[in-house]
Amino acid sequence: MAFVEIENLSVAFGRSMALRGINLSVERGEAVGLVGESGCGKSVTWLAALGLLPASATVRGSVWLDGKDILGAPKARLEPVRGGRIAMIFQDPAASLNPVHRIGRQIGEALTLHRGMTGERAKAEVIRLMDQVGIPDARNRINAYPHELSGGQNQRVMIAMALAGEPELLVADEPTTALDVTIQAQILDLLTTLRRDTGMAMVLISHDLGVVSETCSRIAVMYAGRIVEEAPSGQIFSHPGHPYTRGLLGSLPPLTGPRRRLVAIPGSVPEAARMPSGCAFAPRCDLSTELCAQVDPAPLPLADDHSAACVFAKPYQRNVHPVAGEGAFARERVLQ
Amino acid sequence: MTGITRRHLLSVSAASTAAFAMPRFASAQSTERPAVTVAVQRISNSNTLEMLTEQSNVGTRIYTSYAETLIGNNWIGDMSLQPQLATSWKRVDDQTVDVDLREGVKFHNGDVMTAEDVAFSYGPDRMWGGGTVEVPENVKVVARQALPAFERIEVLGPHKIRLHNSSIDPVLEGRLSGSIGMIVSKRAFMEAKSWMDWARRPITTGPYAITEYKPDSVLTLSAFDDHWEGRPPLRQVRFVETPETASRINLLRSGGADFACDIPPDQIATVEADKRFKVVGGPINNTRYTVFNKSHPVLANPLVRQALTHSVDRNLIVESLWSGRTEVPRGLQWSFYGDFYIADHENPAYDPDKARALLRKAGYNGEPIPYRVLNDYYTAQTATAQINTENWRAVGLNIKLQMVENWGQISEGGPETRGIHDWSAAASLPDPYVQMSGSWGPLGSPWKSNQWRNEEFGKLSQELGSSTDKTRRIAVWRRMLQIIEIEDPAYVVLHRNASFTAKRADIKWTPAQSFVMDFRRHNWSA
Amino acid sequence: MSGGTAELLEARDLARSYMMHRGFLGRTTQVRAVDGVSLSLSRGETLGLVGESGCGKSTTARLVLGIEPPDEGAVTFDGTAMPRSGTSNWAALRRRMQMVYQDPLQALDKRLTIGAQVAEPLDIHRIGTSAERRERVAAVMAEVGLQPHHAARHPQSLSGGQRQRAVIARALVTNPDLLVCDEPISALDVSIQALVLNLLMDLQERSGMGMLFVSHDLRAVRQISHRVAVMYLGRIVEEGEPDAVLQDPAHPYAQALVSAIPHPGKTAARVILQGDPPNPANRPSGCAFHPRCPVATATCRTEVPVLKPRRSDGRRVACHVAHGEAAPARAPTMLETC
Amino acid sequence: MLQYLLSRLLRAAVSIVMVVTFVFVVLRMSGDPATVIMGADAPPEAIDAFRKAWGLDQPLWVQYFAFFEAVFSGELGRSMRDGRDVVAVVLERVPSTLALTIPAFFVNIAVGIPAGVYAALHRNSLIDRCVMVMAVTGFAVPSFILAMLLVLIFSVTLGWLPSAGQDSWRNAILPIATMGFGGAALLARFTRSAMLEVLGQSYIRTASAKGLPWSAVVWRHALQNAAIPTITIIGFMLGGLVAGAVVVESVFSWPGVGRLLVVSVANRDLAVVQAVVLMIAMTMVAANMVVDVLYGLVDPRMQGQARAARR
Amino acid sequence: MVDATSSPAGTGGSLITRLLSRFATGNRMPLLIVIAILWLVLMLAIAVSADLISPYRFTQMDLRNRLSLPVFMGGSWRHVLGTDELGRDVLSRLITSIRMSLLIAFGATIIGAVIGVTLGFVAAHFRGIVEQAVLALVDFSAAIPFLVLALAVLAFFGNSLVLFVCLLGFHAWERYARIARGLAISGKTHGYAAAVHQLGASPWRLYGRHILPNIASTLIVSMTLAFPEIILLESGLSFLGLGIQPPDTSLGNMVGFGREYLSSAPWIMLAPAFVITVTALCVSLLGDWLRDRLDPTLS
Repeated sequence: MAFVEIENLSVAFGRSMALRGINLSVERGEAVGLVGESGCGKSVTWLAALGLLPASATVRGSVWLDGKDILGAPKARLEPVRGGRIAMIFQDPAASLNPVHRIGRQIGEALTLHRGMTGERAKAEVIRLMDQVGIPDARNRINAYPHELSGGQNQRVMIAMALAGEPELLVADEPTTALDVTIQAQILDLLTTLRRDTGMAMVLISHDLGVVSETCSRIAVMYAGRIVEEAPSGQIFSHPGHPYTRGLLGSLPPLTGPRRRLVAIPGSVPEAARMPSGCAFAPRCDLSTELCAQVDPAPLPLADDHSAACVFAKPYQRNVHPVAGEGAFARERVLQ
Repeated sequence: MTGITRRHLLSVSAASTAAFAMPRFASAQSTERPAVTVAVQRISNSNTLEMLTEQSNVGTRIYTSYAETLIGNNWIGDMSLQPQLATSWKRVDDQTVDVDLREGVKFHNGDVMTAEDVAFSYGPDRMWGGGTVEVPENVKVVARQALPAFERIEVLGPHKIRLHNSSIDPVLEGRLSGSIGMIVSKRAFMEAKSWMDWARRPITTGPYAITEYKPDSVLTLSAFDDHWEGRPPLRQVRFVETPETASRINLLRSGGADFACDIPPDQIATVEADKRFKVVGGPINNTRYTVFNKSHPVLANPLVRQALTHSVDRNLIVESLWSGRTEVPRGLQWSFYGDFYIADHENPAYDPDKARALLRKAGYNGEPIPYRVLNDYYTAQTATAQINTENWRAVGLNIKLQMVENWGQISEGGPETRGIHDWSAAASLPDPYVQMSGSWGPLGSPWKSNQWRNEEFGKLSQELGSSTDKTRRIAVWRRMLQIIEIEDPAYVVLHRNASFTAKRADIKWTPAQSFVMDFRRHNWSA
Repeated sequence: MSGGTAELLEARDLARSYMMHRGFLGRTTQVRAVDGVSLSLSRGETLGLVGESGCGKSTTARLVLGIEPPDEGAVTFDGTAMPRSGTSNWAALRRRMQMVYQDPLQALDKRLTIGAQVAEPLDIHRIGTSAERRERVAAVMAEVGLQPHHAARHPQSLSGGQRQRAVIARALVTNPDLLVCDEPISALDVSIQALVLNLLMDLQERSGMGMLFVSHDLRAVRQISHRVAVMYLGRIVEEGEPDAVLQDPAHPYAQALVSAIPHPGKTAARVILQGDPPNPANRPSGCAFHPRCPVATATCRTEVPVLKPRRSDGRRVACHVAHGEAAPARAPTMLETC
Repeated sequence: MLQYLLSRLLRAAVSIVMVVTFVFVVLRMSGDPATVIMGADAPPEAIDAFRKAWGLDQPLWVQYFAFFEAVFSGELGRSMRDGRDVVAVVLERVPSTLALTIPAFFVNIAVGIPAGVYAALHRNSLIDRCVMVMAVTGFAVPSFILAMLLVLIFSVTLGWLPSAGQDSWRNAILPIATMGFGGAALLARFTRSAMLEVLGQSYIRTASAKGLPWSAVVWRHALQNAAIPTITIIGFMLGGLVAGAVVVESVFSWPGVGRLLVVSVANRDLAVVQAVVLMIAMTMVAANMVVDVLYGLVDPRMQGQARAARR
Repeated sequence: MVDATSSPAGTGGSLITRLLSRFATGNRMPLLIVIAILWLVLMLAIAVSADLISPYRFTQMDLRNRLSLPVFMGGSWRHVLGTDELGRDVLSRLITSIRMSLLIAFGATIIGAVIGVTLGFVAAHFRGIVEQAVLALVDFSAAIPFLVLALAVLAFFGNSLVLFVCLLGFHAWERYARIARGLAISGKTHGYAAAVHQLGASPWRLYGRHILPNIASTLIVSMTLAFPEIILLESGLSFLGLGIQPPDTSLGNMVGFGREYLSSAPWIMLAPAFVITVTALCVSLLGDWLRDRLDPTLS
């Protein structure tokens, strides 16, 4: 069994279904990308798994951590997991840090909590962690407040805080969306390095296929509360099986080659409260037939590790393309 | 609530009441003299205790406890003049009075009162100006109004003085009982930093001495055991300022006070519902009336004013608002005027039809007449004003009721904006001259401010003040009343004011026929 | 359309500073948001303006539109100088220069229908009779791909893409000569971005208007622009054909920017810039990029490089190293991109 | 921080100047104080003399500048009623008012904040609803009605507490309770909403995701952040306490500044009213400054500017 | 803005219709809010039809029938709520008082909103010295508790209905000014207003057609918060003898004059006190609810 196994997870806020049965597993040391447009349920999946959703949400399904279901577990069991085994960082680092506490204290809090460190020992470890995530002048910055740091530095603080509990899995929820391109590159690079150094697993949530493709070995594409396609990252680009994935790829302007007219997905994401019957993507899909409006397709295996939830998805032979998925580790930091 | 029984509640309440009231009630039974607390609406309008600056009803209430005049009044009885700091007095001629002073009178500072002190009390440093101390302007004015022809006091001996007046004054002795004539210690006065400093802490001769005065809050008087009448009956008298009627009553009911003054008639039943308390008092020598401004274009016509006087239902007001506890006087005069009391003088009758007829005759066409009213400056003033307004409206008068905050706003503006307002009049001498001529004669403020003038009345007023022919003076007085109340009305008399004081039922104490509260030996037993 | 031969838009040496107040009495610091920017744009042409947050690209857009006056320099539109903001000449010019915004929901009035808002420029400039206005609104809505029934809807009941179409329709209803797009796609979902880019390109092709396309997204800029200018801390550091700039960036910053673009399947090495973009309030001396520049020299720390054509290929770039005026501190090891 | 303080001081000074001007304009232009003080019966000569004595016969602008000069030299004049220095008159009353407002202030805080926090943490529970009903009611019941009901119950019916006067500490209980109730209600409401807002913030989620037990999240992370908006409300509350004192002191015959104001206003004792209004305004301005400084202490973002500049 | 000033009752009406339509369209509304709205509708209906439903003229006296008991305390049906110290029908006075108090509260709320919004817009539009002047005025308002200010002004300028309403209108102006200024500035710098400005619209069009309607919901919420405060202020000032004066009557005035009869004839005071409290309660409940629904950002 995988390290974390999410099984048939569904979340509803009142009458609107945010998640409609998610199945996702993360192996130890693996980097999984979770891609989708706003409102597709990427973040909700992991907030639900860790019990961080408000009480108004109805959560069903199971989340197996090392074979034990932690979904709806009592606080006493859940609290050591949060930050200790599964850590999470969020989109807007400035808002995710407590504005009135010094960053050293915020990192130290996790150390005390999960590793029982206090006083000078904790302080030394905080400095080490800050060094590790590349915050310059850590010894002084320990006393800084979040508002005194830039967005990129704050995200590094968040990462240091997440590392403090020595988690086995880091869930990074759109960690670079609020940041500039060059800073985004820094953070992605840092995450990759850290993963290489610590061997922890990572789930990278992003709306940007480019971001996940570089960092993750496996990618799950979400649409309207479902995973519609899941594959090793190379295969997603070489053999996109779901029309939505194809649409996403087609709408990205190319960086090289001749400029072509972009292939866009018409229409817009359905509202959670007004989900169409059948395939949720059918109204926007140029392949859709009457069948699509009736059948809600189940994931269909297309190749090893590759499945897509589309009735028209066609199985294929793997290894046609030489660009295999180890790209994330092939990064080389040229200028350091 | 289930855990606490009724008995428990009662015992707690009894215990706490006792604890709170212990010092006062207990001391009443011991050899030590009791102390009383009096809840009043106001202690002093001017925040001073010197009667030259505090010419008000509320000042009248307190000053007799700490200050004395040469001649006193029998406040509880017939208002007659009595010896106080003077043992006897004698007219030398029309303009001169000799006074023998009481011996052995001590001031609160221990000094013995001499003729020097008396002469000083009536002297330039205290009231006329031009002496060594600067006297506030308004003090000089008040003094001149109270003693219009005063010349000087001559010291004839250590305990004998002679008062010189510059003109004939039939009521000169009576004027010596006026509150401004409180006798003060010359030494203490001269030691005060300024006139106003003195005014807040005068050193006088009364049965109680001022121990603490916190303006707008509390006045504490303590027994002055060297008083010439002997030890006063109370160890202490505290006047606690409590502007809210309900608060005063509550203070009494909760044991925080032994007396609550200025009780509106409507509250009498409420207070007396509790057998521990009693409301005493009744009509006093103060008459409520409503005055007209002759300069107002509509009110210039005497017919309109007559109509106003004929549509006031005095008896209804007395019956409803006062529960019949006061009376309607025969015009602006008092029965203690003696021979000067015109017993057959009638108020203008309540006669709406006559009023309507008068208005028709006057050609009145609903022009608005402003009526400025202070919010319950007088007891039940607002209610009375609303009753009058309704009655006036009923006969076709267009009265605009305007509530104002203070006296200044009543006299604000030109003749058109001033119309009707409320007033009261008090007399303390058995002669109409001081009251009537002082208020409405050429020396009075309505005359000076052009509010009401009548040439014939003016002449008669002067004659009333200068003539010594009693018969003639009575005739003049009769005619004056006729002019000012019937022919060319300056005001309409409503009723006698009444003062009601709630007190502990076990205290034997009699209210005065005025606002004065008398806490001397003869008026106390508990 | 007077002065047909002149460039549609000319901006010379624009500079704009803001005063940053610290409290009521506090020191005021001058922040030069835009510092000596010159650009020109002809009809039918799209200029892409790229840079990271705080580089002054949006301020440049506002200066070009005359919404704010520049402290230095001048803007010429169709041969005439830009009137002062708020004057009636300025207001009249609005019908010829329009703007598309980053967040369409914010740029639209939630209380008014789409139809009313698309018609608003016509109302303001009193163009046509009411019947003509209705006709024009219907036409322009059809042109941007909105259904007639959308006219009666309110912005919140439309999807993000439809809202941006409505904003574009409002901008186009007066047939402007210049369209300034300030980050028009960055608030939109990926799938919608493509729709808007396609639409803008189609519209330009049809109307021949000039377009200034401000974005931090190099891919989008490449897609739509005829020329691209890269800004860093208020200055243009490189300018040229999009393909040339993207494939062979001359300025080290442009190199880093290009290499930072995440792209599916991209495997090549990447330049990772160190440190954060500096605060515009304390601008580094010399070349503003030198503290982060991998190849900075002593010259870069003291002398401000001028934007001028490179000798080798005529690319306009502002870098001492690129011009060979200073030897690179370290050999640039990468400089090949995907 | 220093700059921040200086700028606050300057704004405070501007406020004070405006208050002084306002007081002068309203009180001097609205009517003739001479007739008020002297009474309706006073002869014109006496009124003229009074005017002269108080400088009321001077041109208005002369009076205005004289007034400013006097204010800045601490000379606020003498009470027109009894000739005392108004500063002394007002200061004499201050202890009485403080004896009510300070305890009431602590009641507000001691009751309002815990109630608000509790209600926020147990949103939609029965206690939350009770707190909110009390809070809204506390706001809706006029303080004088509350005061009179309290007197009726505790003084008249039960006889536990005195109803008026200032004889012992027991006299202060009902006025303090009256003033405390309204303020506590207000504070509970604001604390609750501030707390709810904080609980919805991202960093609370971060703290939970870190594995902090909920109680630690509330105590260590939520409370201090919720204190920031609450402090602003406490600043407003001071104004409410002063206004409350005016009414409550009247009901309970408590000889404080509020009573002094009501009495002086009724008598048009200009100097005293001026002094009271000025003093209240200055207290409020000072209190608001203290609140701002507190704000800075609680919220490091306020000091941040200066710090960032130094680096 | 224009129709708001011309018919105060109309604003309340439209607000209520909107609320009711919200209710009708199926958005769930707590029972308490429904009750609050019903109470306010009742108050409005009473205010509008006061002359028709009032059994007696409110000044009509029956001095022989003073302090008669209300029905629920054993009185007669002639005077359902009893009579006061002058034998006037308490019910009739209550009805007239409701009209007067609502008139004052509406009038003052609207005056405050108009002044505040205007100054807020002026500050936002001109910025610079004008803005500083407005902000100084705002500071000044914050420096004096309103009751103290009102006390001074009323006592010194005397009392008239117009002055009273205008004075109370100043009560919350600075709140509206702050809101209007803040929202206008933020709208102007990045948002629909910036867009409209760049279209070449005149300030009138910008503020009147765009900004005002957009901030209206926030303003209405603040108005519902200020409304009960004004009702309470009116009663507080009346208690101190500075409010509405006889022969006119208002809720606060009734309480003020009735307080002496609290123990002997409590119905005189309790009926208006109840109406004050419940009305203030209902409006603030409604305001809180509206804030949650319409404007979660307002703190």
